Amino acid sequence: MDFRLTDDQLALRRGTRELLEGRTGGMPPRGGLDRALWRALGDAGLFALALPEAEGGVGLGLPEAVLVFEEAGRLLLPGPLAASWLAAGRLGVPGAADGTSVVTALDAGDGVPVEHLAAADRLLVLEGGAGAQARLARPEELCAAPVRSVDPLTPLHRVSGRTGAAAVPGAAAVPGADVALLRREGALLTAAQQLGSAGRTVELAVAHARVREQFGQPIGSFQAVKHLCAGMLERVETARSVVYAAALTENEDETAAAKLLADEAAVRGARDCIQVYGGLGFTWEADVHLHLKRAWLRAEQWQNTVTCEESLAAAI
Amino acid sequence: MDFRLTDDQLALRRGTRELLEGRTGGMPPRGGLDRALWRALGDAGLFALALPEAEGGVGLGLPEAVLVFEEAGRLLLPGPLAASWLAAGRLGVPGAADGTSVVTALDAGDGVPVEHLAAADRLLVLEGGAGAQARLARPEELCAAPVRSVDPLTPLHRVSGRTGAAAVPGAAAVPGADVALLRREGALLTAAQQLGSAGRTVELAVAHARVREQFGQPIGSFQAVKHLCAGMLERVETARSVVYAAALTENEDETAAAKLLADEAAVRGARDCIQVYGGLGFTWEADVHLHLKRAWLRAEQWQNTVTCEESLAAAI
Amino acid sequence: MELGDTAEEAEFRHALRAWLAGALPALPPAPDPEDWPARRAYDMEWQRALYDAGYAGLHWPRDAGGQGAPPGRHLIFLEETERAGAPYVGAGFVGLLHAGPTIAAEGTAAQRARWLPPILRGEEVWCQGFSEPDAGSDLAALRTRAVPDGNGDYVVTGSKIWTSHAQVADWCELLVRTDPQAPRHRGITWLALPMDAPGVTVRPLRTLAGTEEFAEVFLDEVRVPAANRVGAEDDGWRVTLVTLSFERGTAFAGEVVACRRLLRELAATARSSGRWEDAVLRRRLGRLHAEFTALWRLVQWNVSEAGHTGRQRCTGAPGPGAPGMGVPGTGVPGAGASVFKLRYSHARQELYDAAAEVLGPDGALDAAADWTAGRLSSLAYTIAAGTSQIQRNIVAERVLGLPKGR
Amino acid sequence: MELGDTAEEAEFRHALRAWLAGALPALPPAPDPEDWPARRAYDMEWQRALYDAGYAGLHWPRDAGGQGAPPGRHLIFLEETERAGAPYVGAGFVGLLHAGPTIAAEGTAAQRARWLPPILRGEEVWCQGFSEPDAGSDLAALRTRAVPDGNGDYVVTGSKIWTSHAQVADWCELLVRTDPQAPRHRGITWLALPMDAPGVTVRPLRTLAGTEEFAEVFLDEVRVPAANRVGAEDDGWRVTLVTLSFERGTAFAGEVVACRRLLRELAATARSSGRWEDAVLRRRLGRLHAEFTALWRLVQWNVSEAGHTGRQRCTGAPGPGAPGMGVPGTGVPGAGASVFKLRYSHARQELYDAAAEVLGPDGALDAAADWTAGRLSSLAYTIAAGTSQIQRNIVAERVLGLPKGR
Repeated sequence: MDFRLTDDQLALRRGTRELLEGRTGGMPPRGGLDRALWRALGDAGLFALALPEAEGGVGLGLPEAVLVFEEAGRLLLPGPLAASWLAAGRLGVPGAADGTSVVTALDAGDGVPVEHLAAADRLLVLEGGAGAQARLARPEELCAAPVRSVDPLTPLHRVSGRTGAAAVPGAAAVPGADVALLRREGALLTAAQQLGSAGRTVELAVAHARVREQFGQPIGSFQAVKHLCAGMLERVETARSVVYAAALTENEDETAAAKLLADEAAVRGARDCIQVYGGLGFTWEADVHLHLKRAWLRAEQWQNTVTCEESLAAAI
Repeated sequence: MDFRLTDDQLALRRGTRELLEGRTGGMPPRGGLDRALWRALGDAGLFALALPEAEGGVGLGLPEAVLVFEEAGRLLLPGPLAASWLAAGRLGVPGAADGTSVVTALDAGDGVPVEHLAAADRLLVLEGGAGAQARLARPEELCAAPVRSVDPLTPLHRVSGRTGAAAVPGAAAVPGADVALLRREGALLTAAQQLGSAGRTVELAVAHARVREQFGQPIGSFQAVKHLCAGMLERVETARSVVYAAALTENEDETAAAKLLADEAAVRGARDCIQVYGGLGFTWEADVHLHLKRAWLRAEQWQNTVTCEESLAAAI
Repeated sequence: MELGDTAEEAEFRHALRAWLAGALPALPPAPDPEDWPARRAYDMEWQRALYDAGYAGLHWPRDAGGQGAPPGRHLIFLEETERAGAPYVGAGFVGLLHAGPTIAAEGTAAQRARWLPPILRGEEVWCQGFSEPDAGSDLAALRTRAVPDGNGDYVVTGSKIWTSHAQVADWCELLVRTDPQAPRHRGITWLALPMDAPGVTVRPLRTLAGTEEFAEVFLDEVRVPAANRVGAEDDGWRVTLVTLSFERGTAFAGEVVACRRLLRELAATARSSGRWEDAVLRRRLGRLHAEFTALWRLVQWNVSEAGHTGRQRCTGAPGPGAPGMGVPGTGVPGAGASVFKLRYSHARQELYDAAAEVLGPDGALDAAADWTAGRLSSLAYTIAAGTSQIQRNIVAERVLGLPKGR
Repeated sequence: MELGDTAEEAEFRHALRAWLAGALPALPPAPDPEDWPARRAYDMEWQRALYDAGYAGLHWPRDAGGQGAPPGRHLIFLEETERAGAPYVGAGFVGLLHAGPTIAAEGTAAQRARWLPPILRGEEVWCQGFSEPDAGSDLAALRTRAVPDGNGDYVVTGSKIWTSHAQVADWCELLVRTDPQAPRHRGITWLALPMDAPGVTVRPLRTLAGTEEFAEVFLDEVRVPAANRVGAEDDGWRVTLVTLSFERGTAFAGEVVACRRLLRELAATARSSGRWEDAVLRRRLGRLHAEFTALWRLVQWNVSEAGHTGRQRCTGAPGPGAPGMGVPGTGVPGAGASVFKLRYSHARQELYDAAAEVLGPDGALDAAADWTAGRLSSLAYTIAAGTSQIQRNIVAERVLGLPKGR
């Protein structure tokens, strides 16, 4: 056992952060999905991390993907990252690996609207349980209507007419991976993004609490604010330990634990950050609300709280 | 509407507190059920508050009973007060009103051990729902074994052999009140005791926080401790409003709300008080643990959290 | 203790109910929420109707043009109007609940005559100019300067934030610093600022809900006549506390009634959608039912206390002297109201979080849904009008008597 | 990152498992929990067996008689002994986890030779004399006085509290004040007190669980030779921090493994009793499964970090300089361990609260039930070894770099 980031992993994290901060200025990209940035991610090999080098990949694994997704989550990078990563790797969807093709996903039956449907080139359809194969369709084959999304950086479509996968009858089965596996990896990568967002909200809250003065001193010198921030960090660090572990063990329960705790760290972190920001946190201009809204969305995608808790209970 | 204590009610509360503090020194009576005190309560008319004056009672009602029970809860007065009060009033059990007879209760099916069985003169047996009549038995008719009670001031017996009311087949039906009504009033009077205990733990925590010094100042000057105490008071005041209201409206939902919130105020109040006390709160000598243990017991008796939440949900 | 209506209360309730049954169908359709002039017109028309029917300023003193009714009457009004689906106070909020009561308590006869009748008749709208970008929870840190020009005017420069209805207000109850040398809580003065004065700029502020409920108000050498000062110069902090106490007291009472209705709607939705089968969610709703039942009783208790003693209930272990426990005899609610605000803010957020569970991702992620908008705006409740952290300080120090300091 | 065993670790685990399979059946029956001499004998016998088998002081340095194994080896030891149902460290706790490592790090060669081998061989029991009635969370407020008598002895007077195993201990790691004039954190000295010295009185302390796990230790002019001082005079605070860091670091690792087992027992009970059908309770258990899974990973992470850098992981936004983040290169865990302690204390209380729900009133109100005793003792976790409030201060100030003060 040596549960620390290796030098290569530290370098990957640093490189990813530099790439993303260089292209976004370190702020959540307010313009939504940026295809040029998407291709840059592809060029940097981030979608193909887990592919063998012979197939044009980097030959790394889920632990590295988790680090990359954590960085993406930190900046609230808009786009169906998890679905595109799965398409590039397990499913070998052409163009997904180099970022020329954006792939979004519909999970039949979970009732979550589809993100970035209009901007996507392919739609991954998940239906059934272990043993079932994923299917692939063109986005326009899905009968869906736009929703005014709570997350301003993530357009959403609600499936209309028939429910779930039945709404895209023409989708073609993709050999290579069953839906249970895809769901697990999708949940883990989503948890990693939540972790990144949660970590970022601690940074934001702490930075604000150090400089914002009330009653003649930085608000961070008041225990009430200190303890809010300490609670945020406690949730981040706890979630981090199990997100990283799930990437190593690829275990189903551990992934559910990772998703559950990362969702909570992200949602509660963003809420506490708004509280520390006070009135400023209630404005559109501050980024904090974007973290909360994305966290709400990601908490519903790829296994929500109820699903995680029930599957964890069943696994005891 | 005038939702304030009347002068008579204030006087009753004051008188009850003086009576109880005079006989206990203001501390939870460590000796358990005190029959002399019980008779003194009877002499003071506290069990017969709601009986018409013609029947030897005081002609008052549930609101007054709630004030008396709150005072009893404040001092953790040991004994089956609610059952004895019901026996004295609704059921007219001889000797209950003047405190010469101690009456305890068994609710068939809720699985809660019977309190003070060995010291009791009568056993009230509740079984069935609205419309069913309560029954009365001699305590020794119940086949039960002593439990090492978590509350050192409240001996408990667990029904052995047959479950619930079937364990006292010889109990005789008592005309006068159906079990649903008795259960509601029992829950309200128990909530009132929890409220008293919760109020007392705020007093204890605040008094301790004012004098205990750490880091060169009273711990009550630290926000973390202040906010614990503020939360305790918040729960007490919220519970109080609905406990008093339920005594006036005699409404079933409102009683469930009263029990739910008073239970929570008592249990969490005692726990927070232990936290404020620090190591001292972990000792047997400090009274705080007695509040927690009694609160755990009372929270199970006469409608527990699950029952309250479900009946409240059903009533929305 | 008595929760039922007295004969007078029953009569009042009956008459109000009858009047509402006639008045509401005559109302025009509700305006577009983004159309501020239309909202003002709608709210003022409703206030005028209340005035004409004798329901304006129920809890205001008679000598201020109000009905002088005990506060309990106001609660009946809130219950009945909510039950009937009547409009909210809307643009009349600051005038009727903050500025008006302050002027009634502290203003001169001339000031009362000038400002109070138009508030009651729905003719003039007030907004609040208290908070500043660097003076939020720490209101006394405000820096907007007012300098007497020697000719009977103050010259005011600074900026205010979180001002509701500023776009359509006639007047702003403005706190300014008149003596920058004085200790923080001194040297503050309360002025009535005409919003059309030269130098006043209003800029809408977009909230995280995407709406423009609030505005920033910039003041650039705005001249305010000294006759617009309520209370003495440099005494504005005391005057302000009167107003703030009103805000922390009964201001949310109507919302509690509304939350009870929302909870019933939510339960009905859950029952019809099948979400009711989820015991975790169902019991959570049951708990919210207890919560809002208790909060309504807490309002009634506080109002009963305030009506008779001018003090909020403060049991527990009040500290010696226990400052800030309300102003006896004035009907001004005190620190006990902080208990209510703490609890209610949290309960409201819980209600909207539960709603997201009931509606599922489809509804909870839809920004167009009322529930989503409500969920977003509920986030302000633990911040606005004193954060929950500040409220806990108030409860601990002023009600429980714990020592100041850390 | 690697969670699997290395070849060496796998071999160690395999050998340990085999040894446990042979050693455990040979153990005598567990003693009566109230019989302290019997408990001491039992714990020491087990320690001796570990010593003979080469498992004593796994994580101690080789030059202190330990195995010099990386901390990960200690985690494997905890996992395997827990899985096999082996005894806990018991009376050996302070010696093996506090006093021993302190002496190993700070003692002279003679002190190491005198005290360390008997700890490893299970011959001598240590207890801890840090806390005092008026110095709990604020340990540096301790007042027990030690005055040099000029003949090479200290004369010690004062009292200590919350001392485990004092009734059966040979030695006490004692903090005393040697310079009352110095600032609070200076003027403290670390002494090894022989418990049989004249003037030492031990009085058992009854906890809310009704047991006598702790004692008060009264010291009345007790003579302690200067040779028993570890570290320099007045330097005891620094020496103490080393020990405290150990306590906050890996001390709870074994308990996390035990909690995972308790959770499985609880789920099995709920499944067979029908309580499993209660979705609220079931999902609560599911959440606890996530919690203890994560806590175990957090232990592994902290131990991996500590083994290589001597620092606990501290991400988030570490402050400039970030004091207290562990002592690089020493294997001493730092403030990051506070995150673990905060979370674990709460999770343990949650586990026992859930157990009360599973067992129902019949079990939860029975003081004779192990679960009830565990629930009561869990209440100490958010208080002992630094309250949760103190831990949050540490996290906020030392890890996140928020300003000291309020």
